Amino acid sequence: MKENPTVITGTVGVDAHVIGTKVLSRALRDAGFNVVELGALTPPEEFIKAAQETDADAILMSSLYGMAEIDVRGFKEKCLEAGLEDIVLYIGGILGVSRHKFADDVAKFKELGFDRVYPPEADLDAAIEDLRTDLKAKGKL
Amino acid sequence: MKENPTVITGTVGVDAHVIGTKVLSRALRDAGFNVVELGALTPPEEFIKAAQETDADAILMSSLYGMAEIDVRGFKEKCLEAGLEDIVLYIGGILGVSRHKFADDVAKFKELGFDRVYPPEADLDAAIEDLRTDLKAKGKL
Amino acid sequence: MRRKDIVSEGKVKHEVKQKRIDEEKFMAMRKSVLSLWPTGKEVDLEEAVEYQKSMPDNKNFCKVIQKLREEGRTVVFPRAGTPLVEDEIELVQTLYEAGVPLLPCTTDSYTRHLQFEKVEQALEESKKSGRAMLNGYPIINHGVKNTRKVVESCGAAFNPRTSRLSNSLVGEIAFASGMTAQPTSFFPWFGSYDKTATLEECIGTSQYLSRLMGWYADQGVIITSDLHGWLPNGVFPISINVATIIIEGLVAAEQGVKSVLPLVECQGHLAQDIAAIRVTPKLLRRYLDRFGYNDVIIPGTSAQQVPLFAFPRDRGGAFGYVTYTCFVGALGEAEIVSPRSIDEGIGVPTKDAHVETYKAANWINQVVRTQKIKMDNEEIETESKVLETEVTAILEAVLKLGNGDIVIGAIKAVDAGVLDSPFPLNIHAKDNVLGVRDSRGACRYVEFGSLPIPEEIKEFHRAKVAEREKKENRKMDYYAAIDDFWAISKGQLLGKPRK
Amino acid sequence: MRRKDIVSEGKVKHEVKQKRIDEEKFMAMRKSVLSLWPTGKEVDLEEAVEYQKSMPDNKNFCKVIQKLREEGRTVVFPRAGTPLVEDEIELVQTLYEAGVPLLPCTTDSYTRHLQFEKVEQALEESKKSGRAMLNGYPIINHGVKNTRKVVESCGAAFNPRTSRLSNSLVGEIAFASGMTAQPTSFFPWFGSYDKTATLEECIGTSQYLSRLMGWYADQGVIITSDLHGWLPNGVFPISINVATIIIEGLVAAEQGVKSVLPLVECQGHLAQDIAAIRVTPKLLRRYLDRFGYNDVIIPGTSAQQVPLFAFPRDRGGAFGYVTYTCFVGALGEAEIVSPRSIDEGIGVPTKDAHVETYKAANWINQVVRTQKIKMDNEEIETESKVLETEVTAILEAVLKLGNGDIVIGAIKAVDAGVLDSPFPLNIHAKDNVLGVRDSRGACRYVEFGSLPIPEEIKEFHRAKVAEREKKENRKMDYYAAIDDFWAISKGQLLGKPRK
Ligand code: B12
Ligand code: B12
Repeated sequence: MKENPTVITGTVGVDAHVIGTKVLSRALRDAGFNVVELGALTPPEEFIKAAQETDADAILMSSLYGMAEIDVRGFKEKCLEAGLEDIVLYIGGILGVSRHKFADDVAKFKELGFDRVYPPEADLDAAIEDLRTDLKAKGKL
Repeated sequence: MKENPTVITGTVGVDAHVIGTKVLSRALRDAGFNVVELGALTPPEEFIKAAQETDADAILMSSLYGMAEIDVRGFKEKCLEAGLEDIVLYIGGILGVSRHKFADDVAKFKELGFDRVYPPEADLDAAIEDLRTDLKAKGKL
Repeated sequence: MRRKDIVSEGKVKHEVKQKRIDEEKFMAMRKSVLSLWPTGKEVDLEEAVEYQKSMPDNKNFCKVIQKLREEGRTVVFPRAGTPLVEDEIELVQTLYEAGVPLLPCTTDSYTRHLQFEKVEQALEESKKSGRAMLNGYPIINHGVKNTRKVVESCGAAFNPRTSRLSNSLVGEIAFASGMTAQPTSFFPWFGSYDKTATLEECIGTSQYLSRLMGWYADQGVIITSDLHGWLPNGVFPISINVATIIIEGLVAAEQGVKSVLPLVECQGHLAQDIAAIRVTPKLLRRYLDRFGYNDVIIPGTSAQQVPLFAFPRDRGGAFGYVTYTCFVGALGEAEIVSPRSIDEGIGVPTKDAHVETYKAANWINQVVRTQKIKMDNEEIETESKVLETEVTAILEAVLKLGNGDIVIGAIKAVDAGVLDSPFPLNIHAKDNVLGVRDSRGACRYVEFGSLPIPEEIKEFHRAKVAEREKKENRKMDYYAAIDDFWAISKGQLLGKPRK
Repeated sequence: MRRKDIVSEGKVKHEVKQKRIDEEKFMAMRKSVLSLWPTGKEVDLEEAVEYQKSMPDNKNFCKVIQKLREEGRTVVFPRAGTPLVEDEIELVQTLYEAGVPLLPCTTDSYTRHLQFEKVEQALEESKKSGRAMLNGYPIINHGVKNTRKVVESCGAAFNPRTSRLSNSLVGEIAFASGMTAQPTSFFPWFGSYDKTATLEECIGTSQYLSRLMGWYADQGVIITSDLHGWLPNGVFPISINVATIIIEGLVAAEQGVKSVLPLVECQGHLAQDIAAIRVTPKLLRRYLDRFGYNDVIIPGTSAQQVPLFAFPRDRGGAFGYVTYTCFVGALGEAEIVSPRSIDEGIGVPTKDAHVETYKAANWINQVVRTQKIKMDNEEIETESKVLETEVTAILEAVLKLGNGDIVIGAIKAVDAGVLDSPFPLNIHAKDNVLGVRDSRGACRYVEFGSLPIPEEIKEFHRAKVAEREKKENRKMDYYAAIDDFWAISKGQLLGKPRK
């Protein structure tokens, strides 16, 4: 049980859309989290490395360029291999190409091992509430 | 066989959209037709009366307000009753309510006895050519 | 088929001139009007006044517009109406929540033709089938009690829209139900909707509603009349429209109306449209004052996009035209813009088309008004002067014909072609005039008919038209006018000659 | 994953400063670049010059813009590219016929990462499946012969868009294929696309392409460089963007580029945007002349709507934003407007979304430019002066840092935060600055960081910000900046505080 849980943020793969993850990081910091901000263009492996090094409690990944699915295939498995079986995994942004239903994104990324999936323009306060809930459930807060 | 065939124009029923039928009438007049211009808001019966009185060769009806189908139900039959079995019947304008396929209008109004059906923004020169063709075919030109 | 015998103001007639209908006569007329359908009995003027007075400012059309002016905002005035009371409530609540503080109540076609039994049937069918079987809200059949539920269901102020035939009874029910505006315009009926009625008949119908508004005003309840004027069918300088708006305003004022809202038709030329948005209320004020109607309020101005022209049938072009009109209205600082929906060129708009249109419109209105942009240039000044001169000349000619009586003058002016507009539907209009655009897209006269336009202004028009003739090396005539008429729907201001 | 080792200009390096790369060095660099993929062999500079010279004026980007300026027209510059040659031909023909005389050739993501084998596979799959398996036109794999077919298939002039990595080889193939423009901008790479590259590396890459354009120019073939500058991520005064555009222009000119097109980012405030559209080419001209690049042409200006802000996700709002941008661009008399598609906030646009967007844009462009509207008011004048003063101060500071060498100056300025912009992606940027809107929606500085803005101008910004703080009774800080960032997508110019 920690007072200031550690969370990792960044956009995955070769996604350069950095604004959202910057805003999210600041909001998390304002809310008292210890934020490791990897920024844009972060390879999936770097998320895992950073999580290991900092003993992180959650990863909040962003992706806007529509190719997240390819970027995070096998990510959950790699987390498990790396001993991060307990880590909370969130992803948010624009998760598909062209007009599509957000519900499909949710199904797809839950299948890929993410605990929660957020749409564009997601309410960050609500997301941080979710995070607190999930961390409490895991005895991490 | 006539040199200047007589044609009847007007919008049918309680349709007040007069501009199209005015433009059409002028184009017909410019093309050498003898035009009996009934204007807007013309009951179907008046078309028939005018055709009888002037021994007309064609009726070119307009309708924009979407309710033409109701206005012209039984019109062809009434023409036959009135001895106008040979008269050429055209209709044009916006023939249905809301977004719909023009092809459906064509089918519907042909079924109702019209020889030709024209979409909004119809090319009047082409329509007048059609009219000449049809009148020739009937030996009226 | 001719319905000239059924007059909406009932069987009792009054003399049509610029004079207030006297109380006794008016009450006799009212009795006749209210007897047209049983719900007429629900109207109790004294009680209605109390009801109106109990309502907050946001229910009063005039006060809402005054507040918009104060706040420097522009809002959309949509068109909407659906048959069942519950559905109508849902509709107005949705629109109100989408940021629309002024709402129409559009009646259905049967109501417009006084076919109340047919309405009853259609209402039954609508209930059973769950589908709207009427194209509007049948306010007369629903009556006062039901309609008050609609009015009370949201924070908007209401303004019903209907036909000449039903105008008087719709007004009676609407005002008793808490609605606070309605058009008293007679020129649109004459120019665009009624083929055989004379202007005198149209004015007669209109005076009833104005008198009714006047009666409410006498008791301290301000009901607003919106003034449309003679709608230009196609490209045509706006002076006849503005002059007839002012005539309608004077006629309404004489009957005791205390709030008038001019509706200015935007034709696509920014300088002319902004000039019209500014000059119309200014001249309306001047003429109201001149005839002693100093206490009549002009709460604001509405920039309209009545379908003067064929509308773009492609969605991109439609959004271009809609947003452009809003842009001009907002730059002109009109309190209201009334664009058509993006489905205008297609057919009756779907709900989605409505919503998308108002969202685009509001985007523009908000973003532009926030900036408080100052729009002044030479062209706006010139167009304002030309418009002011033309409108004044026309109104003075009309007043002269009527020997100072604007109603008599207007009736004679139409007969003389002193008031005239192209492509009229009415058989009594002269139809001797025509307009085209000049090479920068401003609307100019090419055929003046008998319009009393001063000679130097005629020269101005001729020079502008000649300029375009030279540039395009063709005559600006009827055919050019038709080309211009189609231009907006093709994404152009200037028509291209047909091959 | 890090691709810093693969540089698009090949393995041969040059010294990065404001000095023309010498011929011998350049030819060595070219050899290395062209060897990246077999189609490099198709490039024969002498033959390419002959080919370019054989083409009519409408194929030359610079000449087309000059003609647009002469005619007083504004056109849309779209984004488009599809993998197969035949499909690309169909696409460009469709767009050209829709009235677009300037066309992009957007490359796919594999090309952008130099993954040419993957392109080959994807092309095979595209042919078999009949579906586009790449998100753009792989110009390098198709090579010169195929791409000439595309260029020759319609009357438009072409301008390819790609990434930093692929920039040099794409330019080689494009110009040899008859394309006549390409961005040489290095600040967007630094500010928005490349996380770890230094500005020096970005300039180095860019100089290759400029030198190549210069080589063509020496032989009499004018190829245009479009200048983007450091894109503001969010609400931020435009002076850094304009200053960096001018820096890019000077760097291009030194390498021999003879035609530069400034791309001005419109942020939604009419007076500021029109000021920027006017001031940018004026100052660019001044600085080009000052350094002796008098023969460099500025054929026109492009008004951009790069996605600075989150875009409205509803179709109505999206059309509002798109048409508004066109309106401002056309009022500012820019020759080109580049709005995003209405699907911008949703995902990659469908073909319909593209077409509808350009139709709406063209509607506005045509209708506005026909009118030759004069836009002048006090605010435009003030904003122009403020912008001019700021840009001049920034550029002088940069030149000072570089001891007159603009390249050295720019590199030092970034390190010193003399050039800075909010929310940068690159780790070398300072990120010490912030902007918000004032109460009328103009973009103002709230955190100046180390920007060399003159004190009296700082006061001007502070006063404007204070005005809004007072009006809204809240601090204009990071949170207010974020509220403003979202505003446009909600149909507002000013952000509302989150509850
Ligand atoms: C700004 C922008 C850019 C800027 C980016 C600047 C920068 N370095 O950040 C520039 C111009 C550089 C750019 C480039 C490109 N872009 Co871009 N861009 C945008 C734009 C307009 C806004 C993105 C943005 O900043 N939004 C605002 C931020 C604050 O929101 P956000 O990131 O969504 O984050 C919020 C929430 O989603 C949430 N959130 C985000 N992540 C997470 C995670 C968790 C766990 C939680 C709880 C919440 C959360 O919190 C944030 C705050 O509320 C969007 C379209 C749009 N949405 O309007 C296109 C868009 C994302 N771009 C797109 C594309 C295609 C590109 C390019 C490939 C274009 C090109 N061919 O050049 C390149 C890609 C470069 C690359 N390698 O990635 C596409 C993506 C298509 C798709 N998904 O199908 C979009 C949708 C535009 C479009 N319709 O085509 N772009
Ligand atoms: C101008 C206009 C008006 C003006 C009419 C002025 C007048 N008196 O003429 C006013 C403002 C009065 C008006 C009123 C109304 N209108 Co209106 N109006 C229009 C508008 C914008 C343009 C019509 C027009 O003049 N087009 C230009 C002319 C030249 O074209 P045209 O008539 O189509 O004719 C051309 C061709 O079609 C062809 N043609 C026509 N007929 C024929 C016949 C033959 C044989 C041939 C060969 C060719 C041919 O030749 C012409 C020249 O090329 C249209 C929308 C649009 N299309 O853009 C709506 C529209 C027609 N109106 C509509 C409606 C609903 C109304 C009202 C009911 C609205 C109301 N609630 O008040 C009233 C109806 C009044 C009534 N009783 O009819 C709807 C009809 C809906 C539908 N069909 O589903 C439309 C489509 C708008 C909409 N989307 O809602 N309207």
